[in-house]
Amino acid sequence: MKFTGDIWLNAPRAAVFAKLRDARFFASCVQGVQDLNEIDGDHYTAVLDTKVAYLKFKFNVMVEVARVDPPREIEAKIEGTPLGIVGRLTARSLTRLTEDDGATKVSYEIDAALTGKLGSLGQPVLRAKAKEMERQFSERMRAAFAEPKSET
Amino acid sequence: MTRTISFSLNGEQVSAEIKPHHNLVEVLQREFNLMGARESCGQGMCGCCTVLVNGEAVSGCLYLAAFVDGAEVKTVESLAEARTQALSPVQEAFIEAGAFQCGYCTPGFLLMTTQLLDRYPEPDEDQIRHYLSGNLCRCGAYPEIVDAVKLAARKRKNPRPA
Amino acid sequence: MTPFELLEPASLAEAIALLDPEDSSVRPIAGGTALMLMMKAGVFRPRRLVSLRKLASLNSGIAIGKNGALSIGAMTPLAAVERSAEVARAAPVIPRMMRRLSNIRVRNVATIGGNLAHGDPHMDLPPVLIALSAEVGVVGPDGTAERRVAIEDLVTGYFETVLAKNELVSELRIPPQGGSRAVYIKVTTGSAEDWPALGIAVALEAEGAMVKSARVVISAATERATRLKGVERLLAGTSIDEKMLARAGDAAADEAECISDVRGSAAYKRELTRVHVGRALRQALNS
Amino acid sequence: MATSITQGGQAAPGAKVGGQVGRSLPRLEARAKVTGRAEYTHTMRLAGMLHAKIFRSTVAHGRIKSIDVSAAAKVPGVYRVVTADDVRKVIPSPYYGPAFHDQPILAIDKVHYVGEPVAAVVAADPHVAEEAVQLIVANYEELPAVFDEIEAAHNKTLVHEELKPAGTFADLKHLKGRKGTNVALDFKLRRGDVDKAFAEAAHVFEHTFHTQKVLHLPLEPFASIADWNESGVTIYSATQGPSFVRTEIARLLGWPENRVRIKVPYLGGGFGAKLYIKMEALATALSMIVRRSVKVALTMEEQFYTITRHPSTFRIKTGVDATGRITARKCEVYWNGGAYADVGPRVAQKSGFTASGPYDIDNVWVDSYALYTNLPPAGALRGFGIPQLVWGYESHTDMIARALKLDPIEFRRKNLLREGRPQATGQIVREVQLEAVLDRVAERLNWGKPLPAGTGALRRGRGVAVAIKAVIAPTTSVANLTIAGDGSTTLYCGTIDMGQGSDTAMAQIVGEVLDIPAETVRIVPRDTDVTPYDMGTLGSRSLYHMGHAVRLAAEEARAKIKAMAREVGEPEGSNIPLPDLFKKKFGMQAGNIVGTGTYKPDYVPPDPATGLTDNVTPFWMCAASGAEVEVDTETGHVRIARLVTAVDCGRPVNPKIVETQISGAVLMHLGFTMFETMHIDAGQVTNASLADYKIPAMLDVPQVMENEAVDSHLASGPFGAKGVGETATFCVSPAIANAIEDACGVRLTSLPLTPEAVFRALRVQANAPLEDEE
Repeated sequence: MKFTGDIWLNAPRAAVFAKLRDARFFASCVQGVQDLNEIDGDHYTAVLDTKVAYLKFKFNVMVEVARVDPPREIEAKIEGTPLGIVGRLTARSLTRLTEDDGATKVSYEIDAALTGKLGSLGQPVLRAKAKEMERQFSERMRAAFAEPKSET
Repeated sequence: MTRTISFSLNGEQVSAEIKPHHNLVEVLQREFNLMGARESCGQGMCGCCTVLVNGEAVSGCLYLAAFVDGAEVKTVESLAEARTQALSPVQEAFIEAGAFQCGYCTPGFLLMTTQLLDRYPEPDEDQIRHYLSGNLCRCGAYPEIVDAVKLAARKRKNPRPA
Repeated sequence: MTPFELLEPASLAEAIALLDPEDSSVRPIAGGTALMLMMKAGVFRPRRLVSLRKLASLNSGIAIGKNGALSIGAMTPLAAVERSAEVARAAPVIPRMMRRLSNIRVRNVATIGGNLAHGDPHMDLPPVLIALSAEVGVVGPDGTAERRVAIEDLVTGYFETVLAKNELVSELRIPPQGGSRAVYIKVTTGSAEDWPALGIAVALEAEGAMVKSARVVISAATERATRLKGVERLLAGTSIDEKMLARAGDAAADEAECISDVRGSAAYKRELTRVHVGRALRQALNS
Repeated sequence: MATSITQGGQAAPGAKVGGQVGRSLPRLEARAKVTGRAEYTHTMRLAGMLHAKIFRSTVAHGRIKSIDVSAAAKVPGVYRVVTADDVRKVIPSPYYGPAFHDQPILAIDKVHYVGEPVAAVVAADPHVAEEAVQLIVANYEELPAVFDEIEAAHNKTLVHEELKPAGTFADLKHLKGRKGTNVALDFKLRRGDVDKAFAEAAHVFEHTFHTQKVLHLPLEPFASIADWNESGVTIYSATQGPSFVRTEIARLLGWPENRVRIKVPYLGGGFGAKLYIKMEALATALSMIVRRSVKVALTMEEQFYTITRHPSTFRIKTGVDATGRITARKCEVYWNGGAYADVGPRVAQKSGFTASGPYDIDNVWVDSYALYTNLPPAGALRGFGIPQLVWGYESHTDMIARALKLDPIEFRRKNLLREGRPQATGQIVREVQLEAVLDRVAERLNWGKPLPAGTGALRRGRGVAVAIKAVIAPTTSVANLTIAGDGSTTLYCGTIDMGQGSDTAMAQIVGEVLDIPAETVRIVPRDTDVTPYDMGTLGSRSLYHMGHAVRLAAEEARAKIKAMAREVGEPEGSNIPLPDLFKKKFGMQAGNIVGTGTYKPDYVPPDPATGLTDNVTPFWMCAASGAEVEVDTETGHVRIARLVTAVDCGRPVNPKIVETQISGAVLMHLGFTMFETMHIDAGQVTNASLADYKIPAMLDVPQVMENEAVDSHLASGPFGAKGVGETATFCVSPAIANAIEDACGVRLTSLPLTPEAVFRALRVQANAPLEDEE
């Protein structure tokens, strides 16, 4: 499953980059993240609690910041093990920041794969879920950088 | 959380100790040694686990055993005449038409065909195909099954003198 | 499947009291065909299931009102709806559609209320009911007060509905159809008995080729059954000819938010939509 | 009711003596199957038996860092949680496989595909075992994975660090200990000089074809029950090859074969899935560990992680001279074998013999590679690779005919192998009715008359295909037969009746030899303590190989009857009823006559360098199919209006069963042709259920289906018969693809022929390719 998108933020690139590197801020933009725990500057664990209707999925998540090229790119590896169901979520994300006229475009590419019981459960369902999370993420990001006079 | 259910099974009043998460097929197999209804796809798609509950065909693998409490349950084992074990016209027709190979799906097809003929004694090809479209046969005996249904309809119409 | 508590209350109030507005591991169970799949796959591990089978008030059967409106009790099995003479008279599209809805065993067990409350986008029933402007009655903890929800507003996403965890569908109501003609096209891309890759339901009120009003619904290819309102507006008050059918198909293809899955890519489903909206309209017009 | 039975007293009223071969006798086990009483392993239970559920890998390729079973072990009711470490304590070298000893009972150190068994939970209640499995946590260090067969052939990503041939097959010996490769077999065939012939050809055509990953999907999923103790092990199993299972389990345990007993009830379908070791080794290991009988019964979903058909890539190049004769053909075939070789190397080799098709071609080059990838393993599926090859060469052949504006049937006829001509391997072709099957299909399709092209968006077309297969050789079958003092006859043979009707056919052969009604012959349930060796029920070999063994056993018994009659002083030609004969000999109803038969056909292994031999197979199978289709050019949907198949199965022993074998094989392959496909994402099968992996059902059966066995008699066959289980599978896919091109001008080179694939091709043809979204 591939997800790509752009988020425009009304802030200079360096500021956006700094925020994105702040794990607590980043986690606060992702729906359902709990118990964020920093192992070192590049490794984090967390619990991701998500649900589709009455179906609940809880993942132990491990995030590794694989490559950082400030203030242009962040590459991360995410691995999740669901609790109580055999499966595995693996994802690689590449975030690129470009600045244009004082605003910053955050372009992301996420390549995610689900294996085990989850993988055969219905990709469309989880894709729909991921899209919802993606929407929320960009909303929260925009909210964080929103200026009194917001963009259209 | 064990509970006792009582129901009529192939004409006999029975009861069983079950748990709420047990499905009908496993209870028929475990408690009553009836193996004719068998789980294959586990999703109600294949029909191998067909059982009649209160005269309606259901997928036993998707049916909570708790729900047959007080009901009338029939399995493929009831099709042959109880005393003489004489085969029903549908069973005979399946044999004569060569309407099965490995036989795993056969009990489901037999029960569905019996239902079909109870409802439509002289079904046309389209009715047969639609009625049986939810039963799968990986051996691909479908053409022979259609023949068998037609043959069974004739047999039921003109029963052999005893 | 993992163990759970199964309760079989005899009254609606009792049933609703046993449901828990906060706990998604407590669910009502009707026929159970869809819920069993979730449980067997291990993605739903209920703590408690509340069976609705013994609730007389949801078992009101099928009735036709003086004005021709149909009401169907939530616990009515799909097969009973399929075989009902009243339904066949009031909305012949329903028994026609039912014939290819899942299989007979499922139709014997699955109920109208359960089917709608399950919120699976691949179901055949919701798009047809949306086209027929149907609604459900919903009962909740405040007892007698019943709220009404149009089928088109019921489902919000995959398995998600506007129902609270302690609300139940009590009844399906289909308004009198007048001169409206309805058609449902189920498109499968695997075997014939596959779930639909696309469902198109159309209800058309027309005099000759002149359309008074149209309801056009897409399902299965989209995240939920959705009215294509742009297409409906385009059709209203126009005279349908081949050109208009093509325009309607194009408009539908533009409007539909198709998604990819094992049954086909979004791009392909969009093209199927383009073709089948036209075909459904033509069928409705000629029926 | 009077019958003319002279031997035994069990004949059903009305049963006829004589003419047993050629009778459309209903299956002997029919009553058991229609009453629901037929026994299958999946529903079998032993007293005190435990159930095992499997924890499977979620990584396509990875090193196992840890497996935490503590939470699972704590679940009330869990008897034991088992990993490879436990297995190795009872079976030190727990690797199995028919071609390579590459597959561990539970993953050791590494996992090689998503779905591979890593641990097992044993409990009295299967629900408890299933729940506990969800609580096992494994950690992996992920390794690069390879999924595509072409990539696997050239890539540096290795599935196995070192190859471990089983030693059974001579042509794999050179791969022993080989490192740095994913190639599990490289079969070569070199005949004439293809390069020269291509240079001289008037036309050269080259195409590439693909087949997808599909599943056998027997409705009875895999199941085995093992009951082990120090003196021996009894395994009840849904297997097509009890003799192989016995040998392999004995090897794993370091025991003589006579301490291993395999019992096989009826099989709920097999189609090649239930061959070699499947659940038997795991069940045995678990039974050894917990010292109770243990059942391993898979769910439908788990079948998708166990054995599949090979996906393949087939590059084919053909030279044609100015007169329309094929002068050269070069075939490069890549078989995607998945993580464990299973019987893949045999599939690659045996199908390689006929990769160039049923044509008389002087210059042939075949390279056939069995490749390891990080996907669920692939094995034999009803056709042993032939349907994948026919898909390629018969699509290709049609494309050539179209390009040269030749009638597709005429072009084929002109090039067909004729009696007495050498096949690509060099073996002289005899007794194969290639022309007849093609002619019959052409006739049934009214080939001589034009087909109306259709109206509006609906376009009609028709196509044909023809194919050949060399039956699997050299293989051994043994049969025993006893006649009791009352004259009743019992047959002991290891052929597994998984629905193909072999019990009935074998009884007919016995009946034919002994002149008794086939329905009076009892076939003993398969039990390796009782039923003698048989290589396996596979590759359409049983009727020929076991059929001969049974014939020989019956003939020996017949000779002994005659000898006994002489011994007791009966005159020559005496018709003394058997019970009387026994009484005369033994003084009472006592004694036995025992006949035995062993059959193994001759075989000359192909030269390793050239693949040539003058005896590669005891007989050739052949078939042709024809399809008439209607394509909805607005949606890509294809309706099969007519599907015709003609096969050469020699003389049908049981015409009715032959007919059902043909139509069943056609319908199974209709699924593989039109829609069946395993969707895989990052190694994960994403449609591992019958909800999302659809197989043909009643409404998918073409309105008109015609099947026929052409007049044929195989002189070397038992009563003229050939095997027929696979024959009708060969040609379905290309016949339909050829018809689609005839209808609407688009050529599909990958299976399945889904509406979307047809639609996309139509759009490409219209110069408006469908753009993907997102």
